[in-house]
Amino acid sequence: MDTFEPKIVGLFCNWCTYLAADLAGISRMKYSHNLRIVRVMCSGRIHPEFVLWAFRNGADGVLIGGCHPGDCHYIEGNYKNLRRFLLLRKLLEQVGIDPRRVRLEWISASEADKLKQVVNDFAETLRELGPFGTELPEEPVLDIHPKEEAVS
Amino acid sequence: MKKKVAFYWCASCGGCEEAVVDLAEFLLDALEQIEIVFWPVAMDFKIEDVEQLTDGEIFASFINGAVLLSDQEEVVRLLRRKSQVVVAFGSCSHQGGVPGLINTHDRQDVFDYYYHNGPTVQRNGNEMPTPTGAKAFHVALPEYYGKARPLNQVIEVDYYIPGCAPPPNVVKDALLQLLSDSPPPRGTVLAGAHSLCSECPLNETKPPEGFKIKQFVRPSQVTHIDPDTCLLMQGLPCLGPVTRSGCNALCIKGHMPCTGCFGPLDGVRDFGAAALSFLASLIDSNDEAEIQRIIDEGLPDPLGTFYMYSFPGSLLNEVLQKGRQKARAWREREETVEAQTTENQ
Amino acid sequence: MAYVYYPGCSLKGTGVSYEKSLLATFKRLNIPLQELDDWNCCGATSYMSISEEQALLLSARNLALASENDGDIIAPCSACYMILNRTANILRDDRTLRQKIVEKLKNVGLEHLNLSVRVRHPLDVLVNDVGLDTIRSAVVNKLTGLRVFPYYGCLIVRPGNGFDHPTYPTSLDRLLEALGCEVIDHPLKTRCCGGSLTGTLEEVGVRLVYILLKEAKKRGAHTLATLCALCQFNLDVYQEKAARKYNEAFDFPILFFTQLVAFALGANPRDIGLEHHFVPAEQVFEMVR
Amino acid sequence: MKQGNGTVPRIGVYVCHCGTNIAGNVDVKAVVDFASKLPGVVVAREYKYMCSDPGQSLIKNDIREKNLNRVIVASCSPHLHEHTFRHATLEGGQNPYLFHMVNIREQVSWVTEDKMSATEKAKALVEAAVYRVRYHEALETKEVPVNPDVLIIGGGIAGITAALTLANAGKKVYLVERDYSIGGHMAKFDKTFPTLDCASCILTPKMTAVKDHPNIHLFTYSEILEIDGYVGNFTARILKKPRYVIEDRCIGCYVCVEHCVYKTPKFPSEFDEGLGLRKPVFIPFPQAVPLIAAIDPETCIEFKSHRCKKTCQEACRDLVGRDAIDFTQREEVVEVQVGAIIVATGFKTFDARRIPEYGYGRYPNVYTSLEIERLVNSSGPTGGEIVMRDGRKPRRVGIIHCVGSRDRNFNPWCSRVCCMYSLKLAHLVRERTGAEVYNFYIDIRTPGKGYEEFYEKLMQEGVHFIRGKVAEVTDWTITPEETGKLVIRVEDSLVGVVRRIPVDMVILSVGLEPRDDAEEVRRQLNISCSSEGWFLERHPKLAPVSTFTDGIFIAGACQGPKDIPDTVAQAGAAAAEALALIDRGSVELEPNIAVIDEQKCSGCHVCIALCPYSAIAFNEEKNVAVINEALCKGCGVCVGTCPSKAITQQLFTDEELLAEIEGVLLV
Repeated sequence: MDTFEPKIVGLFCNWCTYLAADLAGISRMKYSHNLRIVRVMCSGRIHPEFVLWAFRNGADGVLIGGCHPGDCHYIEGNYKNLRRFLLLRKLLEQVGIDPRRVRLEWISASEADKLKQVVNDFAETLRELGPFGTELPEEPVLDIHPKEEAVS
Repeated sequence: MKKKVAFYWCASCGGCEEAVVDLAEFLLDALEQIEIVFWPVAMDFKIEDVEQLTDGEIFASFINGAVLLSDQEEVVRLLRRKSQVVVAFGSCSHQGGVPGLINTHDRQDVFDYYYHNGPTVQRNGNEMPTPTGAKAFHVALPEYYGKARPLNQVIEVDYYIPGCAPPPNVVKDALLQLLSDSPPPRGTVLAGAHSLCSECPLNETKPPEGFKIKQFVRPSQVTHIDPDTCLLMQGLPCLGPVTRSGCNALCIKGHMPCTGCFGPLDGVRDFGAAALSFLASLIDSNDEAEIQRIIDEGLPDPLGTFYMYSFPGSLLNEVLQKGRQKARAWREREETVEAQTTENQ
Repeated sequence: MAYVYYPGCSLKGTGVSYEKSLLATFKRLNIPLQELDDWNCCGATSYMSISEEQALLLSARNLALASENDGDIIAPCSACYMILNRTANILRDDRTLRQKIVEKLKNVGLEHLNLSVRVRHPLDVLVNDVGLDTIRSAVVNKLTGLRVFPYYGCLIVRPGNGFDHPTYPTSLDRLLEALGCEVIDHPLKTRCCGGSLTGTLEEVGVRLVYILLKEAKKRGAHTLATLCALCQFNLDVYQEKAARKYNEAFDFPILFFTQLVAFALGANPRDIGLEHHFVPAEQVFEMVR
Repeated sequence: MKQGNGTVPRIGVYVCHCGTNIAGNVDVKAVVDFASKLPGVVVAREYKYMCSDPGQSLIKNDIREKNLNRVIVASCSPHLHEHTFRHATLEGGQNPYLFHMVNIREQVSWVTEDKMSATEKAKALVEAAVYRVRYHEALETKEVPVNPDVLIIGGGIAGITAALTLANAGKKVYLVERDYSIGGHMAKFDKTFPTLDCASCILTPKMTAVKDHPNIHLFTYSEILEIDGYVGNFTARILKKPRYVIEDRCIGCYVCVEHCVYKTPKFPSEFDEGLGLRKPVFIPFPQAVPLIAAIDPETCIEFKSHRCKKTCQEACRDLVGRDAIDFTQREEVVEVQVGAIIVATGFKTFDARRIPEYGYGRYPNVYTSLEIERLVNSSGPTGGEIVMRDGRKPRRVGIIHCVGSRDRNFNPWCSRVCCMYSLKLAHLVRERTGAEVYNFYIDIRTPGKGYEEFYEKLMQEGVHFIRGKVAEVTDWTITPEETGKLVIRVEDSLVGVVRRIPVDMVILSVGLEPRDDAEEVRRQLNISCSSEGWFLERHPKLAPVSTFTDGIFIAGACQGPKDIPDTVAQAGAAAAEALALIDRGSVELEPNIAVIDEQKCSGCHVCIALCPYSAIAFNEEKNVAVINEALCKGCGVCVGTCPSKAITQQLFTDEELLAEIEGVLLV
């Protein structure tokens, strides 16, 4: 049986975590291929909708990367992200999604090592969790008629 | 000639019917221009009467409630065929509404609670309604889908009148717009274009330099609400900033925070996510433990707070649906592989 | 805080004065020290090189026994201290090996293996848990004027065990200072005492004994304080051979640090095992009095 | 797929091989084939080096010939070449912001184990870009004027060089030095390797030039409190600490020092590494710039008891007529506006106490190399005579290399200067004392002009070289010839024996480390550090003095260990970069700012308090929030918060990001 390979969307801030990912490359570190990075200027830009949208479109995990507390390039965008992240995680947990599928990490531009370790670890966690939705209770497929096309 | 109009209710509380009655004298005036051809809650028309109309003969059907049962689906499809214009009336029809929250529960759990475990239920064995019903009477119960759907997930919808229930002024304006010579473009939500703050009398009490929130409280937890200060600034999780205006801040005037029944503004993909994002961002703390505490104490039920009216049509619901599909597909694939392996052995 | 005492074979044998003085010390400090019930060999000696897994199992049995109690393990013998720590470290890191060991322990009725239990040396506990201030204020017989050569040996501050610097430790120096001793600073604190060689390559072993004794004497020490049963035995018993070989008289008492602590805290000199020494040790305490 | 922004996208996709950097681990052809079939893609090409001229021409020609209105290049990090390709897009005749870059080198080919996964990942990222660019719009950049003044932090040889270069070009420079005098570490040295010219002779004229230059405003005994603003327009708040001597009255005549109630110097001199003594009122060294006295409140009686006779003050007033001493002086905060900042904060030396087996701090005759620099210095505490703390002249001296460097217990890096300065000190010690000098080294590294020749010369001079990492320095002696000496125990790895070398004096060649407050400086300036704590350059080869924050440059050893020639070269480079920025007169700001659609804004006030730059104000009249474009730095916090979705961030709109997320998940 082939093993499950998760898809991870990385929402990384331009100044810290994205640079850490660049540094990992420059240092030729090898890490799990499951991560796909989308760059934002600051983790404070990240709207909870982005996370939902990622899951909606097939992500198995979302990794948000920002600057360490106190280190934000934009003073405290990372804290704003933290506030949203904590509330979003609570919501996801409430609807039955395993909270380990969203992860927030502070990774500075020099912490390529940490990036590598976090990505590998996250991929491993997600492999154990299985595809997104595995943790949701299975429900009978209902025979609901598809929507009718417009009359006019 | 008078324009033919129909009213129908699906899974709803009846408040939307009341909203029509609340039009009072205006309803009488309107009857100069319209003729009601179907209104089960108030008038004695039968389905057959509607079926006899030609397609498109009805000018407009106003349908409230979420679609939860098979008969509701049949009727709304029929009305769609017979109507030029279908208006989703009220929050349930617009976004799924409060009944939509059952979508977060398993169908069986809902039945168990409703027929057996609910605190107000007297247990009488294991009676459960079944779609086939009691054969002797040749009556069949409609099928319960287990999931509530907003109207636009069942049929094409031309307009939306939001609100739980829509206040008379909103209904009245909507009717006038629809009857006018230049009706608004299809798909329009017939209410304000900005968020509730734009018409809230307390908006001007916000300081020009903005504000943050140190703790959230629920209305039931506070003994005193200052009627002259923005409720959000007082820590009440008022969803006014993210909710469409039109109600003239009715709840706020009653000292209750907005719970978002008018739904999101155009361009907002997920009401709950937008509400969550702005409320969380306003938390006045940078300390992880403290933020967590503020959330746990003040917003213990994010789903109920942010998706009270909008869950079935939300991106969040879509996420869950897609997740289940994905997990199911993976399980099936694994089973097939396993079966093949066994076969090969 | 309560501690579980793991004596190991030495403290019941050649190092019995270590046990006596250790127990006396903790008694004077009112710290309960409960001997681990049904303990077995720590797994040192040659087990490790014959069958690593069996050696680890032997060692882990002690950890499993201690897991039933609360509190850190105190292992005074340097070899026990190192082997027990090493076992816990190996099992923490190697999941497969850990599972095997846990299975086997279950077979002998030990359900519970708590690898977060800490294995401590009494020096670490006295300096870092009890604290030098407490000890200083508990001193009854101040050891003023006693010139002590502190000697740590090769095992207890090895890199990774971590309560002191691996090449230039100072815990014992500070503890002895708190007792009022005059502590001699020297560069041989962790140099080999020859203990593992006197039995096999006696010539080399005796030379190493000589180096330490000579340096201690040269620097004007009255005694040498050790932390390890083997060091004490080796430096005490082979002193005569070293003296003969290098033609230099020593008569240099080798003490366990706990004997100095216990005495300073007011223990009766008769209760700290002085009678077990080859080179008479009573002279040290007479000097103080 | 969602609909785009209205225009029908005609997309060109260019996948770079980057030699074998990408092509070695990504099947570039497969990515191109894949891209060519994606909706909206008109042309997809591969090329060996997209950043080369012919590579860029591909883009330009295709824009013209195939009417492209979107350009995607999949190559290295946007931090490296985004600007290059935006420029190519512009030259091709399209708005540069219709370009998007995909990072398949740093984030794909270099970090992925197998080629198949790497190729899949590259495809996903390319598809995401194809989805994203359809929402791209032509954007206008805003130009802001650049303040022509420059702030330089650190007055060592790097800061001095950069300051003089800029000042000579006619720019106003604020040079901030934490210590009482500029000069840094170099001012403490006697000679410099390999030419052995006297450090003072080459440094002092430069220090004086700084003081006398009309374009340089010098702040000594001052620190940076806060840096605000952005490229071209920084505001720095400088804390001037009180030296209790009024700067423009003091003439550096030493009369106050002579008349201090302490008749003889009593306190360890910081400048002399504690080997010499000073009084509470002192001038750090005779060539100090500015040559101004200072009072140390820690040791001055007046500050401790308020009962001093204050003879220094009296002497200054009555004998010199300057009345420069002011015991009530307070700290002062000065604010300056600059367009560029050069950080030249230097290094600190490794604390030798961290290796107790080398005995520093326990054996008085164990010295650090910096202490020896003072001992051999003719203006040092012994007037250049090499005597030990016990007054004896050493007859045998051991120099231990790599102390704290190339050691995984401490610092893994090579400090680059220790071999050469050890050789220099070996030469000076041998020359002055005739002592036998032993160098204990792991490897001798002398890559520099004239360096290897210097090493050769030393070997001929009869200096001993023993290859081996020293185990310990000990006073445990065995033989009579060791008695009274320190013994260096080392495995001579060329001979394969353990040796004991008795010496009188040990010199520890301590390595270079980032300063303790490098982290704090990094935060103030919003730049990055490597994990070791050195300031991080924008590119290790191509942008060695730039940082990731535009307008802030780094020079000298704060970026990594460096010798004087390299430091001076780098300082010149930093000054040139700053000049290039200033002389352009203006900078284009990234158009990634937030924009409010007034039509959509509900006036809910939510965004206002969240803006870290207070760039959002409320317009009562219109009942809408308004963003001050000049203040917005483009973090997007307000965008992620706006409940009405009335705020968008250019280059990072919701549509663009959601499309990118959708696209990245398709493969």
